[in-house]
Amino acid sequence: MKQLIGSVFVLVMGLFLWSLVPLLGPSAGYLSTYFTQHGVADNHTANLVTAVVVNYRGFDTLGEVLVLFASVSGATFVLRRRDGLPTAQPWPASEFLATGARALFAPLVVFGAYIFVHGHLTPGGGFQGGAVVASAVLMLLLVNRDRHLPHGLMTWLESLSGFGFVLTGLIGLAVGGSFLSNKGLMPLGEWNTLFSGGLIPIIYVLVGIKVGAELSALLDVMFHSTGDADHQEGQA
Amino acid sequence: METFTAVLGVAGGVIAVIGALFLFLGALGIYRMPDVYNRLHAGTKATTLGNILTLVGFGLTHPEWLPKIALVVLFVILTNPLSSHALARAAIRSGVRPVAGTTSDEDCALTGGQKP
Amino acid sequence: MMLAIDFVVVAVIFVAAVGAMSCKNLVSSVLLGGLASLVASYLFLRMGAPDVAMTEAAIGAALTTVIFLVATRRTQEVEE
Amino acid sequence: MAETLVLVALGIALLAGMLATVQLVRGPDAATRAVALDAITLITLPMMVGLALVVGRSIYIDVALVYAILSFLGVVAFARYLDRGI
Repeated sequence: MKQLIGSVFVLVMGLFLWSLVPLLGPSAGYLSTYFTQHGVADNHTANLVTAVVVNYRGFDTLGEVLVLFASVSGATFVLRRRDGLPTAQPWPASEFLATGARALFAPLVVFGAYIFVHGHLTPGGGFQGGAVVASAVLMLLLVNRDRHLPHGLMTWLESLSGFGFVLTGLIGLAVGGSFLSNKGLMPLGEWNTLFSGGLIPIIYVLVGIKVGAELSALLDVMFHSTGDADHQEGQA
Repeated sequence: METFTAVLGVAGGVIAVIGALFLFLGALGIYRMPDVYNRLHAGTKATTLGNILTLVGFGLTHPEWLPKIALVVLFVILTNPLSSHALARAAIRSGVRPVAGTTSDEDCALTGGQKP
Repeated sequence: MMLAIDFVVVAVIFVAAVGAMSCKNLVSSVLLGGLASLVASYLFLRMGAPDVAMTEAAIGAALTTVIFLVATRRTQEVEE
Repeated sequence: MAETLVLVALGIALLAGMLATVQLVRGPDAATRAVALDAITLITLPMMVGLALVVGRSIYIDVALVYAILSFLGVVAFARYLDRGI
């Protein structure tokens, strides 16, 4: 029954998606027209999405980062138990996979950093780059489950980058007149070069570091979580 | 120079079509083969070759994008053997038996199972 | 031609979603969900939203799949 | 000419993807499904690059690169799950 209801739901959603296919193309509203006409002139960013996410909707991005922080701390609070049951010893990975993972770790981190540093030029940005950095950490954890991340370093990175985000917003409030304002503090630079867009690249780098540290910490906690002793007794 | 670019584009298109045919053969092998190990054989080697050929062909049709596409190809060459190897090892360790008539005695000694 | 490809891709997402709903094996459900995410990433790219496509590939296909797999393994260990 | 050939290659890759999807849904065990997912990953990658060619925007190749990295990690994670490694 539950599967039937679910399948009907999926069917309705699929028909909806199907009807959307011929509409693939630009749509115009008041705000999207404004952003497409003024976004590049206001911020000098080649990737307009970044201008919208970090400048026009910068406060929302701060909220998203906070939501991610809250969910990761909740998961950590629930999953970290020192008195849990010991889990089964994992089978070791083959030498080939271990060597490959070690060789690919540094290129993946560099590529993630490339994505969030170039967030205002190419697609992607803080969230995507942070996810790629976290996937590099994931690769090490997949090969060897018992590897531990340096927790102090993660905490410092995460706190400092979050603090930097809010501080940038406050500086914008003092200099430009509104929170996260992009006017006045940094030169906007030349369009489509690395040093352009004013504060936007700085904020996206901070977001990238923060998201990467948070997702890595989440994966670390998930991989090292142990069985719940209370739950086991209750079931038995 | 212009004819050179045009010829390069047509050659790239032909290479891409050949690569796409390899992709199709790999998928056909996955569809038709009897068990996991045979499917790995068809589905990883043929699709890797097809992938590389298709990407290089696409790159030749737009030579100015070739460095970026070469990066993708390099990444595929580096990572795909790893994932195929991990999948084969996982299939053996999770206890999937090879189909009858495809194993030798040495294979059985490797997997620790009897000859089916 | 591209429109025909779009329709087939939507059909693949549909098949993967129904398969993920109706599959008895939990791990296969996770895999089918991962397939739906991967193909949805192509569809977002086709709609002209590379940022969304990148997010879908990063979060939907890799991290969510891995978190589901780890959670499945941990619950199995407790049940055993 | 070259554009037509690119479209033909995309069509053949799409057929391959459909076959692999059928096997992924049909597959008797989880390992078969993982092999099919690996193949679909390798088929979708040229489709993304071909889309970049057809639309004419080179930045789509960045998305293809991220896609290659992360889908590879997904397949390895699945293999390690079957391997009892995670």
